[in-house]
Amino acid sequence: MLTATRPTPPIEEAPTPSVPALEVKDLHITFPGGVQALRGVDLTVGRGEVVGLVGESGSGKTVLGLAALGLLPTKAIVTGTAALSGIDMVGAPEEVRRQARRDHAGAVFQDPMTSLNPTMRIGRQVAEASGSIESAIDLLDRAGIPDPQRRIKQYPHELSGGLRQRVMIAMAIAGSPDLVVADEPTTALDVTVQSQILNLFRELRDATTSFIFVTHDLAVAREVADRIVVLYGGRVAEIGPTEDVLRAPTHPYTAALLHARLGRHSRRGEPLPTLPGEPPDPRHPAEGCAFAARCSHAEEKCTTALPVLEVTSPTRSVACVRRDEIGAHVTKLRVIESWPAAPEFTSELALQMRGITKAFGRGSARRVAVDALDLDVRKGSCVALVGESGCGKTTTLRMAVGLEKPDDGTVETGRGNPPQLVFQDAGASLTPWLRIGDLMEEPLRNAGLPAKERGQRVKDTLALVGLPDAVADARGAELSGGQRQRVALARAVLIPPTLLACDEPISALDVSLAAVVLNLLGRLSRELGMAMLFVTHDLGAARFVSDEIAVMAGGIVVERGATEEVLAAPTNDATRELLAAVPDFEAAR
Amino acid sequence: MAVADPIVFGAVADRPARVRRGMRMGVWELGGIVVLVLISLIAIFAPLLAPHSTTQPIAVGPFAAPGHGSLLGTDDLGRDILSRTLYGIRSTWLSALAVVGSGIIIGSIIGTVAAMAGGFIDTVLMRTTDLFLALPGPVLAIVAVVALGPSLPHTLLAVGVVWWPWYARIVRGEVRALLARPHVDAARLAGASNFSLARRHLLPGAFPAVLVTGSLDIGNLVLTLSGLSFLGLGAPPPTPELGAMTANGLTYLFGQPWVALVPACAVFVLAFAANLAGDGVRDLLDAV
Amino acid sequence: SSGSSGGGTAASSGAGATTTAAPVAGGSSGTLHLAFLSDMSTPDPDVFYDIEGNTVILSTYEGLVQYKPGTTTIEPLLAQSYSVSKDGLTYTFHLRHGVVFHDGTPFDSAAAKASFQRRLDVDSAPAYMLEPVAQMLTPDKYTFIVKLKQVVTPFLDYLASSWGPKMLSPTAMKAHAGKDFDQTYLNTHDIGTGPYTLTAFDRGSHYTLTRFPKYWGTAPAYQTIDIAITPDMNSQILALKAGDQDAILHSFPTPELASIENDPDLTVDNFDSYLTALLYMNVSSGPLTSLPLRKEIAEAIDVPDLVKEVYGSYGSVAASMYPKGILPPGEAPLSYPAKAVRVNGIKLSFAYTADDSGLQQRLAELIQQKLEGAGFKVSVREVQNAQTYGYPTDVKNAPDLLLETNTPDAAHPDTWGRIVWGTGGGLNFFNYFNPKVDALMDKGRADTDKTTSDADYAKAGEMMAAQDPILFLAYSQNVMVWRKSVTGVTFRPEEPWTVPVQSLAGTG
Amino acid sequence: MTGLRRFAVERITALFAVLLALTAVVFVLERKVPANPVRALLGTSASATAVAAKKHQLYLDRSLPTQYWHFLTGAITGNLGMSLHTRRPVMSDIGSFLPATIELALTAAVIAAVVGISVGLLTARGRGRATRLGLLAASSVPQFLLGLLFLIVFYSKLHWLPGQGRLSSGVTAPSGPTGLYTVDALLHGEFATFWNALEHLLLPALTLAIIPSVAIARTLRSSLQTTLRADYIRTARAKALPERVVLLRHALRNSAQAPLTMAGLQVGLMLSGVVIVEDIFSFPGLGLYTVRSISTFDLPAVAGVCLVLGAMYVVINALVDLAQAWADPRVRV
Ligand SMILES: Nc1ncnc2c1ncn2[C@@H]1O[C@H](COP(=O)(O)OP(=O)(O)OP(=O)(O)O)[C@@H](O)[C@H]1O
Ligand SMILES: Nc1ncnc2c1ncn2[C@@H]1O[C@H](COP(=O)(O)OP(=O)(O)OP(=O)(O)O)[C@@H](O)[C@H]1O
Ligand SMILES: [Mg+2]
Ligand SMILES: [Mg+2]
Repeated sequence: MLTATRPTPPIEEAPTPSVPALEVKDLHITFPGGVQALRGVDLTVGRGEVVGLVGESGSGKTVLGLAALGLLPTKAIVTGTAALSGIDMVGAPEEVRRQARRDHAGAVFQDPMTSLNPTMRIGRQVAEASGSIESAIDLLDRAGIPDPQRRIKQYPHELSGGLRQRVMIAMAIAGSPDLVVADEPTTALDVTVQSQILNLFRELRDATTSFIFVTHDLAVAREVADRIVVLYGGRVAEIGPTEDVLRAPTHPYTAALLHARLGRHSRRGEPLPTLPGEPPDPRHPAEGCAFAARCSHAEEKCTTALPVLEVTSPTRSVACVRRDEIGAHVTKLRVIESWPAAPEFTSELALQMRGITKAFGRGSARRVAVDALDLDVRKGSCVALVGESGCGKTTTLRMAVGLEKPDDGTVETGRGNPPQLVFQDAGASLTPWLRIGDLMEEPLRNAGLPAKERGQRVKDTLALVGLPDAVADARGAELSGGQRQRVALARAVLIPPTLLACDEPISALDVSLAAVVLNLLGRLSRELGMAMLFVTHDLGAARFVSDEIAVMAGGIVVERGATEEVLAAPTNDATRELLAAVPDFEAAR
Repeated sequence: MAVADPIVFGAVADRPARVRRGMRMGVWELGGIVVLVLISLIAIFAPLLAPHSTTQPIAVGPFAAPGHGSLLGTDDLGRDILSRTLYGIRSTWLSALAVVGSGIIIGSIIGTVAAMAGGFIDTVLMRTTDLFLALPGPVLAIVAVVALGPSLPHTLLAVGVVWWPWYARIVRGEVRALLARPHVDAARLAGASNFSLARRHLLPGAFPAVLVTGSLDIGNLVLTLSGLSFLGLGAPPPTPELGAMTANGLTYLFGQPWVALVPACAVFVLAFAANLAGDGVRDLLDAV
Repeated sequence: SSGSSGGGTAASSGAGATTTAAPVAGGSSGTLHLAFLSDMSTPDPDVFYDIEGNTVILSTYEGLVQYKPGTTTIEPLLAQSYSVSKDGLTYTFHLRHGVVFHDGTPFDSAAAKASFQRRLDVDSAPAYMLEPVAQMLTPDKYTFIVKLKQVVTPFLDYLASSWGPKMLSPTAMKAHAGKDFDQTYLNTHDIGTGPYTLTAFDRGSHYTLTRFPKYWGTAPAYQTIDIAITPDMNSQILALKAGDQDAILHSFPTPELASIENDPDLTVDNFDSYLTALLYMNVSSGPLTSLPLRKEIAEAIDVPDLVKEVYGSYGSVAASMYPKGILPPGEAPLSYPAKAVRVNGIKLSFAYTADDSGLQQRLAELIQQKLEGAGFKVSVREVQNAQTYGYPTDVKNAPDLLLETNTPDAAHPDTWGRIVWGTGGGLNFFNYFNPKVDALMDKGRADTDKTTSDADYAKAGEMMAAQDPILFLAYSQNVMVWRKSVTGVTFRPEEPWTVPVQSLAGTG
Repeated sequence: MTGLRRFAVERITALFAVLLALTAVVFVLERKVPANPVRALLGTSASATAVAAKKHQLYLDRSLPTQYWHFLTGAITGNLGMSLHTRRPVMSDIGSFLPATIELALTAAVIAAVVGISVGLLTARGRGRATRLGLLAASSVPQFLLGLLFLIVFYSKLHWLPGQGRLSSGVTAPSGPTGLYTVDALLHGEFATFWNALEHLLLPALTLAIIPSVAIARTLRSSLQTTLRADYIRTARAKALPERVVLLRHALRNSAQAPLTMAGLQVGLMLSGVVIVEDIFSFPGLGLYTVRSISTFDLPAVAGVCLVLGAMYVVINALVDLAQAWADPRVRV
């Protein structure tokens, strides 16, 4: 098909400002198997502007980004155009697109762990983009990497996640491209690192380079974006200046997102408002508004007519047939019935850790992950364990549930059923080749429950987390993210444990899903009277679920106390840092 | 039904991907698999299919060209080559399966134990494996057969001894990778015993890799075994074995080529089909 | 068949006699390309005791006497003439004058004595031939006298045998003696008097024989003889057809001869040899200790039919207990009464030593067929010679039947009978033991009168045959394929796989 | 560099373990046979007493452990005893046969590597299907037939290449340090000899190379396919690197592990091929020597050969590990 020899059209050196960095027109992208990733997207990114592309998982953010870069898999069926500095990146031949990428585009991808070539020194990798080692060093320096001279000789696995992402960014901005597509560049990083990276993006802003900043976290978008584009079901729901959109959303979905997000003001002790129902199935899109099924304002006409993006003000446009009727008072998700009263705290302990020490590696490679740590969790209470990445949270957790043996110290769990763990990546905690039913019957069988009772018990528990029986016949891969999270939860509480440990259960989820999971946790812990040990680096979440907070740093608890007090008046630097790092949503810019 | 939609949904992210890759098996590979099935049938039903005895001469006498009284001709002793080839395919094919099978079983056990036990046991087991891996199989086979006398079991023993370590390594690698996966911890928390952990949560994950290697190995084995038999290291005469038949027939290559070529071609077909099928299986399972 | 081939032999030897004169200078015919199927163990005449390789030994070394090509009559070689005393104990050799070794040393009685002495010193396989020697005298430069401890009628045959004592240069022997009587040196060099000298001995690859300019006899036609080691018969055939090889000396698969006969450049010579196919029966252990059963086997395998099917016209049913021509015709005759046998499922283990022509295996498989047909349960396996030599010490684990093809060391009945069925004989694999037979052979060995001596050996053979410990199956011929351009091909039945190179000549 | 030292120590111990095991096995097996190499040595006419004497001299009448100990102590001092067949020190026998085999194997390995890698790259993205199938077919032809076919076609019919030995008769072998004729010839600047040697190598090496080359191509192909799905490949493409660079610079090295392992395994498996190939092409190498020694129950020779081969295997494995460590900085030897 395409050959490198094909003559490439001359590309004007300095594109006149009139030509936008990116101009997407009526872009449709369908994958084999009928997955309609994008269904008619129009979008323009002006020079030097930063556009935040938000939307829940599966809404088409990444695909749109790839389209802009001309990196769509060849099997994707494309109509419409996506012009990068005037060059159509979905229509033009590969060689032309490559040229365009080289001259006009850069990219930062979600996972810095896998996005760098593990067998090539980073200096070389950057130089590939920048042309020379000198320029590479310079770029690394700009990307805020200390001592680049030394770093260039290192391999990716010798760098921390944050540094790797900086390397990616350095590559992206090489040759000051017209457009940089950053696909969830901070999602894989912990709060503190995330805020550093966000700062970097702000510093890198200049008149010539525009950014498409993909994220599912409005707060993150707010940190960097001039304009926000909300995607839903492969279509643009709303476009507008960041502040306006966040202050006065005009699309019910945007409003719902804002509302579902937990922050300073989301009230403790009662459930978060959530979006009902499931995200749309991109293989069978509704012929009406994709959001109608979950929209509290939905009406007859919503389900029939496909809403088009209409300009409502010079700076804003929205795609909702009822925008006029709803007007200003879009909001109000219907709040679900509140939780049962929390059981009285007893002084009895669900978990008692004393002088726990754990180290990994031997000899020179030895590093202490947890160092003489004490930790108590009272029955029925919830303790949030916060701290920056690598401080030892997961390790502590694993010892609490008995997956690791401490080198030193004692772990005692209260009377009752053994503790359970909810994993960060729920999907990965389900054995891929086993049916959910089998997975859930396993603990019952091991607990010696007679065969006939098991089936019923599984059904009940699935119902408890709001899943239909039929899920039992599916395998993990066949479920949606939300469903997997619930299954993981259900599995953990099949035999209600005295202690439920959660390792960052929401950090990988987008807003609406996070809310659902948090609600579930809150309700279950109360209904089943479980104590919880809740690991997170999201203080918002910590504040929402926990009665007490324990702040970890360098393998020890540096501060602990009642949640409110700790957050209100942190006495430890580590805590302050964490607080400062939280993308501050409500505070004015 | 009501719940159909949500369950179907998530499939989007993963299922199409897998199916898509799976579909990449070409017609040739498919053909290979088909032929392989046929061969297996032949192997099983050889006794019924063979028109004549494999040891006694038939009426037409020695060196009868194909077609003249017997479909594929007769050999130096007037035996029906077709019948002998059918039996030869049977023994070669079944032997190959036997070696791979035993390799997979032994290898899986040792590999899993090593990976799960870790530490000292792991080291010991793996060093032993390496040791066996380092034994020059052919020499071992030659020595063993010359010493214990030529017989299929001896050859298979000699080959099997050097074949399993390969699988032990693979399985260990896969299992260790799986052990790092959260679903294993989850299973532990669900109170799974080490055994059920291995059986339900680990081995099935290692299986694709093993199956791929195994299916690709069979071609190798067919050639290796017939090679040994060619060197006179297989079953003793008059047992029909493709390698030995060829070796014997090569003596008459220029005058009566069919005596050598028929069994040799059988080896070729066997190996080619196995190789194609192996690639097919690989394409199917590799991506998963 | 034998008649025709005998004629062939006579003819070709005649041709050899006439064409030896004019040496062909240079050109492609300047080099004769031969091939061995396997590396020869060593070119050291006092150690070498195999068949493959004789051509090298016999073209580089010479003994005192030799067999007249195609016959069993002994003719002088380095000894111009010889005489044996009445009592048969003293052998006097009058040595040829003007013979020089390849290192220039002149040949004389001292050299002869030194050569004999070395063989005894090295004490390897062929040393037994000189065991009877009591004393060696060198009254003058060209007279060499050997006195024996007792009468050993085959002694002269030993000296004529291809494995018999050869003459080695004494100076060279001194020069390279080392700790092992020159064995290391002679492993890659020669110090003989033969028409050719070994100029390259590249183990496993090829040997080069170069014409020795100072040879005492008629100079051979070919300047050099290159012998390649080509272990695969098919590549030998291909090399022969491609013209890179001038002859295939042995093991040519007879069914393939058809493809040769219509090749204009090639011709097939087949010679009667002493190669004899034997079927040993384990008389010391297992079912075949019973004579009747042995007889039944003899009948079951129907030797004439067997030989016809396997050898076709290139072998004949063994007519005597001794290789063809060793005894006067009609002595120790054999007969094979074939009749239908029916036993039920007696188990027999059957071993055979394989050869490259596939002949032996075919023979074995056919015998198995016939025995199975007669109701025996026979399991065949190929074995190596080294294994068969283990049988006498371990008859229990030895097979019931053993198929071998053997040839005697010389054209004398003693070199056959004593080894094949004499007590403790090297080829008496299943320890057949019969004092009367041994006594007869000893008598023959000590008898200076050839006719009576031969009669004793014949008697011994017949007595033995009555017991059927060994079935004599076939006299196998040595089939050679030669390029037509090479003439003067002769053959000695005592020396299978070997061609006397002096008489060869190349035309164009 | 402690890592390297530990590696070396590990491998050397492994080496000895393998050699001990191997020779032990060989000894036990060989002695299980009621063979009598001495009779073979001394011939059929030698007296029983002579045989007994020789046996004693060769330690063959001692207990198995004693013999084994005798062999080991000898082996440590570099003395593998005398070959019963060639009457030479096994060492010098091996010394004269090993180079041929090494030269053959190396040539085959090079061919296999070149063909394997290029075909693997070519077919990684579904192209070059015909090539792949062709090779696959060729690799399915039993070597004993393939060699013969080559011989008939290229030697007998077309007269393109020689069919027997390492050099044409008349060409004298270079008196070189390595014993590899091609190398030595080049060292001595004898180009005619070099070509001759190379011609002789071609057919056997090709016969030997086909199976490994397919195995390598196949593993490389599949790991390339996995690698090409990796994120960093997408990164490379985003950097607007030409597809060729993406494949060669980014994908290839990251796909090296499996093919390297496979290569090591294949070199190991080559031996059985070597025996057959050396037989068909009359190539005077260790393979033939092995078979001959075994068939003549030349125990010292067999044991010696096993020692050499075992050593070669271990070395090859070690090399593979080093190569893998080189290919991937995360792997540490
Ligand atoms: N290569 C592909 N093949 C088939 N379907 C794909 C492919 N890539 C994306 N899709 C589908 O296209 C839709 C949009 O995917 P996309 O990755 O853009 O969502 P996203 O907004 O990036 O979600 P996330 O926040 O999880 O990254 C999804 O339904 C996804 O399953
Ligand atoms: N299995 C392991 N082997 C070696 N080192 C480990 C292992 N597990 C954890 N560590 C190290 O121990 C330290 C603590 O790890 P841990 O995962 O508990 O931190 P964390 O707080 O959970 O980090 P994150 O927030 O990124 O999950 C880290 O430096 C990590 O590198
Ligand atoms: Mg995405
Ligand atoms: Mg963690």
